[in-house]
Amino acid sequence: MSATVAPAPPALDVETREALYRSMILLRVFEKRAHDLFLQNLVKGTSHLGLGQEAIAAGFAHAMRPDDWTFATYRGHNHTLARGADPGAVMAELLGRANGVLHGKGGSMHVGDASKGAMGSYAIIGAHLPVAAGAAWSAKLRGTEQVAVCFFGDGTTNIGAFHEALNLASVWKLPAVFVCENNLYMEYTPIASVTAVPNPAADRAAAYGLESWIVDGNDVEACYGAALAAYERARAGRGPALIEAKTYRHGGHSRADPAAYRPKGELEAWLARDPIETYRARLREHGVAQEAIDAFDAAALALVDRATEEAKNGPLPAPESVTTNVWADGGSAWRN
Amino acid sequence: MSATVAPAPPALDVETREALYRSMILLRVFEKRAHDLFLQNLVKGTSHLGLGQEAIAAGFAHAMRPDDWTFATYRGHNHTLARGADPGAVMAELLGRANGVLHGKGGSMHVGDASKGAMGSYAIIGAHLPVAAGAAWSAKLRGTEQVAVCFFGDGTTNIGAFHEALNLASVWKLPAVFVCENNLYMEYTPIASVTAVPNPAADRAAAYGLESWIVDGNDVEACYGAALAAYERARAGRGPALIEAKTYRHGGHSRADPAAYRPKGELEAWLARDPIETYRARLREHGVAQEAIDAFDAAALALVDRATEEAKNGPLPAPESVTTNVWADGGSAWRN
Amino acid sequence: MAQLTYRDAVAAGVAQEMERDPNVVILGEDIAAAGGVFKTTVGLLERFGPDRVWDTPISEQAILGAAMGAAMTGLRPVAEIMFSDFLAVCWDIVANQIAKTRYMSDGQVTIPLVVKTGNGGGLRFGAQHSQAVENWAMAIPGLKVVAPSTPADVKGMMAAAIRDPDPVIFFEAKGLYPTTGEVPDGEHVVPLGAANVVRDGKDCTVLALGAMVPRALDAAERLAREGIDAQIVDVRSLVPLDARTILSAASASGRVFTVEENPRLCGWGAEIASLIGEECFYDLDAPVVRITTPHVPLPSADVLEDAARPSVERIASTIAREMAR
Amino acid sequence: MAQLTYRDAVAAGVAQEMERDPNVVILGEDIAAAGGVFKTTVGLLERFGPDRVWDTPISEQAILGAAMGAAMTGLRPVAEIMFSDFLAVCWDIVANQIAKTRYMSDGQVTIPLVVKTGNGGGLRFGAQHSQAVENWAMAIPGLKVVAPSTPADVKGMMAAAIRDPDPVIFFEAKGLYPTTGEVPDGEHVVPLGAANVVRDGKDCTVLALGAMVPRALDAAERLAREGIDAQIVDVRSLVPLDARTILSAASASGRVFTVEENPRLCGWGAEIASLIGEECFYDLDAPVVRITTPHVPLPSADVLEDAARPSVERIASTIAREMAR
Ligand SMILES: Cc1ncc(C[n+]2csc(CCOP(=O)(O)OP(=O)(O)O)c2C)c(N)n1
Ligand SMILES: Cc1ncc(C[n+]2csc(CCOP(=O)(O)OP(=O)(O)O)c2C)c(N)n1
Ligand SMILES: [Mg+2]
Ligand SMILES: [Mg+2]
Repeated sequence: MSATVAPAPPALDVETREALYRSMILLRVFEKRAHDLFLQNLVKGTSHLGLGQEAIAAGFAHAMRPDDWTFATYRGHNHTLARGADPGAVMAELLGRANGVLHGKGGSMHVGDASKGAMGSYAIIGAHLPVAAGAAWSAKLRGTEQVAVCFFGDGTTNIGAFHEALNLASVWKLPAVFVCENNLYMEYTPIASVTAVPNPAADRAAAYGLESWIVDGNDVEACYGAALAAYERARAGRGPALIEAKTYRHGGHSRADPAAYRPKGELEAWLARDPIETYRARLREHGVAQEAIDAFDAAALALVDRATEEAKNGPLPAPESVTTNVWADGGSAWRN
Repeated sequence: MSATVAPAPPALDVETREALYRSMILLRVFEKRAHDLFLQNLVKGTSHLGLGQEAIAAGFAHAMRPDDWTFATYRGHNHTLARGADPGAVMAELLGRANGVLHGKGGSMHVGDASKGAMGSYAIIGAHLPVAAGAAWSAKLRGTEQVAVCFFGDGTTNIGAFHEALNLASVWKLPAVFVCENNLYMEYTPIASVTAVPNPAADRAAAYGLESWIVDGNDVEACYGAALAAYERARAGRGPALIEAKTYRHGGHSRADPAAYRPKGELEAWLARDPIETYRARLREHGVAQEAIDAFDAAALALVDRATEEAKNGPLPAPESVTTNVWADGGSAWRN
Repeated sequence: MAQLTYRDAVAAGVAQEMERDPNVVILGEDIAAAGGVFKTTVGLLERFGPDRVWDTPISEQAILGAAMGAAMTGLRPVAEIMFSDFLAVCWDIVANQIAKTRYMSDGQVTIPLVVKTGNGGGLRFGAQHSQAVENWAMAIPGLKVVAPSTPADVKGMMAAAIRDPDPVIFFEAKGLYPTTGEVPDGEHVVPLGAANVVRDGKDCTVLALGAMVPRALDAAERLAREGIDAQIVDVRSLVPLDARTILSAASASGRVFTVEENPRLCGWGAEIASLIGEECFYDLDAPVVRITTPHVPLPSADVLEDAARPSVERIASTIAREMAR
Repeated sequence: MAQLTYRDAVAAGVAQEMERDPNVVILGEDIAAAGGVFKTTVGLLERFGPDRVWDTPISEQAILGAAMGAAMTGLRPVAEIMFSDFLAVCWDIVANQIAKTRYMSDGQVTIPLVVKTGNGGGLRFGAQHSQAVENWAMAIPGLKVVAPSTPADVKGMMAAAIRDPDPVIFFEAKGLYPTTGEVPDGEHVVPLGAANVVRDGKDCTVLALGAMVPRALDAAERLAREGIDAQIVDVRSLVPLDARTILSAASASGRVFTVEENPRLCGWGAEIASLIGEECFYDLDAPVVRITTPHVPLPSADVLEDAARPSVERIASTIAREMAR
């Protein structure tokens, strides 16, 4: 099945390019730090890092309006931070602290900051696609021209909720943008071995009456361009988009996974296409000084250092909070 | 999206043509009788008739081997009878009698006769597609060259289980044939108003790496030909097929439905293409005498008359049977 | 006071709230143009238009996901799941998403929505279209669960459910749709979380829900003739549960029965019986007895379905036998 | 006797039966090449080959539908649902298809399959990967439901579940995967439907399941130091339920506690407490007390998750307090 390439970005000004880079480098430094903190056993539970997939989070988020909505998966740190969530609060959540963005209730797999449009991370495959469609439906009904953007993986295209959400969004012409981050694996299993088509998302677009867009998920400007085009169509009432971004995760699926199942050389090949390294080079081509880049890197490092301190020094949640916020009244009473 | 036409049937001998007709006319007479018995309040609960869709049931069943499997929906009388289930036992099931094919446990929506390969009717949309895939999987593992044939409606193509079953069957190259009976409506709602593509099944085939086959569901020979081709491929290990059969139900969705939502003239247009009327004409063209056709009709009527008597005279189930056959030991004990 | 059917009371309750709050929308299969398979949404499309009354594909996960996403972003959706048996095809959205997202976000988002669904048996629809599954929902933290038994409560509790800031699963007793009753004119709201003593009686307390309430009332009439004076409590709301009313009734009579349509194991009655056992232990004169459907899927044939579900006869004879002990 | 981890005992049980019966096959996400996310299927692919050990897409409805269709046609599939929370995405196949089809067909077909799934909390995975949902399955007629707590029972009950002609939901206590225990050499089968008194004691009876069993045992040690002699019963099998053992233990001690990982409402303990209330009423010296997780979704932070699930400390102190009354 032939998949078309997503619209290219317009000519970008240097501020935009720098902003895209600053976003990516923050995510990269944050995720590396999160990884270090696991190794120190400071991060509780599991965690799924987006190392290598930063261009998608940065590119698609930067094209959003502040009141647009992001729906992410358990691999959601990048997407939450890219919307401007406080890194200290996100890091503190990973450490299970009271100053965590969810006060320790949700943890790594559920991070979000609704005040920034990051509507949460959903950890059961497929579920958040219909939910994102619902947010888009309310934008349409209320005439706000907001867009709901839903990120998910290649493996997610094989579950029923994907099918139902795409059909509904298309039939109702909803302002929803579905972004499939194809990193070649569903957990430990190569996606090609469990999927009937070579492009898990793009080759299904026609089944929902949609154009099939493929974008280089390691090219932040390509992602930004595809996002701009998709959001514009959506805001104009021209319905949803399904975009497949080709990428690769540098680490294992989760902290538990050494990723031994990868063919030799695969990781190296993708590291050579690292979205951040390659974008550094491109920035220099576009006349951004190395010093400026170094300054961005230093700023990101400083931000993450501070975030780490805030997290480490954060208080533990009070046990009583176990029974708060089930209901809108703040409590959890099921009887009088 | 362009959908290709399913392979045409080979030249058929007159015995085959007569058999196809005899199968259709039995289903027609049976369903009409079932309808009469509702009006007499003898049929309990609801019932979904296949009047107008007989060509699909007859054509696809006649191409099966005795050990192939049929998985049907709540609109399953036709498919069960077409496999050779005893009309008296099926009719008695509709009347809730002890001599019913399910002894009154299942009713109209669940009729089946496993001894004939009719593996039951399933009344929750989509569920039986993965189950049929599972039967096909066991045929593949046991090397029996059996085929699992799953019938469902146009509306069913929008539920998650459809997507999961088609992808799995394709990836595993299972001997499963999925037959979508597109009768233009999901209950009372025109299918086009809730589906992102014009051909609900055929336009989705490519999403599962399958050819898209459309067949005239009112042409029993076309259905028979498509079935032969699909079963042959499946037995040869070449994987599943997804076939969309265009048809129309002459009555309402269920006994409760007067079908007032239909545009004027729609029913009349389809009645003019009635699968049985048109096939009568074709049989005559092929030299079958009117007397022979009349004899087939009379035989079907006699069979259904006897079935009706058996059903009406059937005893009521014993109340004690409520607690039998939950478990393989015949009982329902949950404690010692 | 107007006479309404249970069926019409559903539409009346939804209409009252759609009139009052422009953010209330409704979606489901065949609910708009057709007015619903059970005719519980008749007239809503004509009255409120296609922007607020939406027909959907057969996609229950998408229906409830759409309701959830809309609720998170400012609307108050009412979603119909035609038969409560079909909650199983979207159970993840109900139990893992709608119920938990407010808690997981520690209150960042709220999810004010109603899932209305036809529940229970009596129509000879067989095992996949007849289940009483209030207990499925009661077992999930984060869901409010109600099951009215009269047209007045249907309208009033539907209004309260739509106004409630939390997700409410609203069980409509399929078998009661054609029944009629008085419904107060004008705005009518019945708060959630309040049980209703529908018959006073001193000898024993019978706790019933949904379609079992009228049967319990009929049984009480029979028992009265045998000299047994049974109090009937319409539980109405499982979450929040009116424990005060239930426990004080149990303590007062000392004899308690539940009448549950669900299969035997882990029903709502098991929870309430355990609660009574824990908190009224010393006031009970005899065991709490649960009258339920046996632990089997529901059969289709009329004689079998009638034998399976608690009947007036079985309720009355069970209570009489136990009271004679 | 060999020392095995709970984790390895799962694979050992499956392997024993695959060796014995060529119709036993296993399918699930990442279970073949990767040996399972929880490493409970390590070595099966190497030993039995790709025709009997199948990796699947992320399609739980297809996984269980495939298992059901295969079971109806002669195979004995073992299907893995990675986390029991995910049963919600395929609940229709479990509760409406697998559980009911034999009954609806009045015995025309049988469905011998096992659904194995990682259940319960303790790993700080949060509300969507930590639930204890044995009660979801117990509420569904047509399902057998077991939850072993030791490596020996894991191997033996897995064998029995695979040999059973009916569908069995096999709950593996996630938190116990790394724990070790003695497992008998050679063929080992532990019949379903038998509770196990794992500690004798005359003062009270504590009914526990899965991950709560070792906690109840630890609590009993503490209580012993306080002079309370608690009997611990590992319920093991919810359906079929060993009511005989449970009821006689309850009658003998007259004091009963349940320790349940599920949230408060409608847990397996509610069913058993009601059953005890009904059948041991006159032998009870005090109310049956249920020790459960509060009725909230499970939080992620370690301190919060530990505060939510029944701890050794809470079990012991609750029992001590009640026994002092
Ligand atoms: C319904 C469901 N099934 C299985 C899982 C376990 N699981 C978590 S992540 C994952 C793989 C998802 O792969 P993909 O969609 O490609 O996303 P990626 O992890 O690669 O970002 C699986 C199977 C789940 N969370 N939910
Ligand atoms: C999961 C689920 N949702 C809704 C229904 C109610 N329902 C029964 S039949 C039907 C329409 C099915 O339409 P289609 O698939 O076209 O089959 P047809 O009835 O036309 O043969 C619906 C919505 C159901 N049985 N199961
Ligand atoms: Mg992936
Ligand atoms: Mg149809």
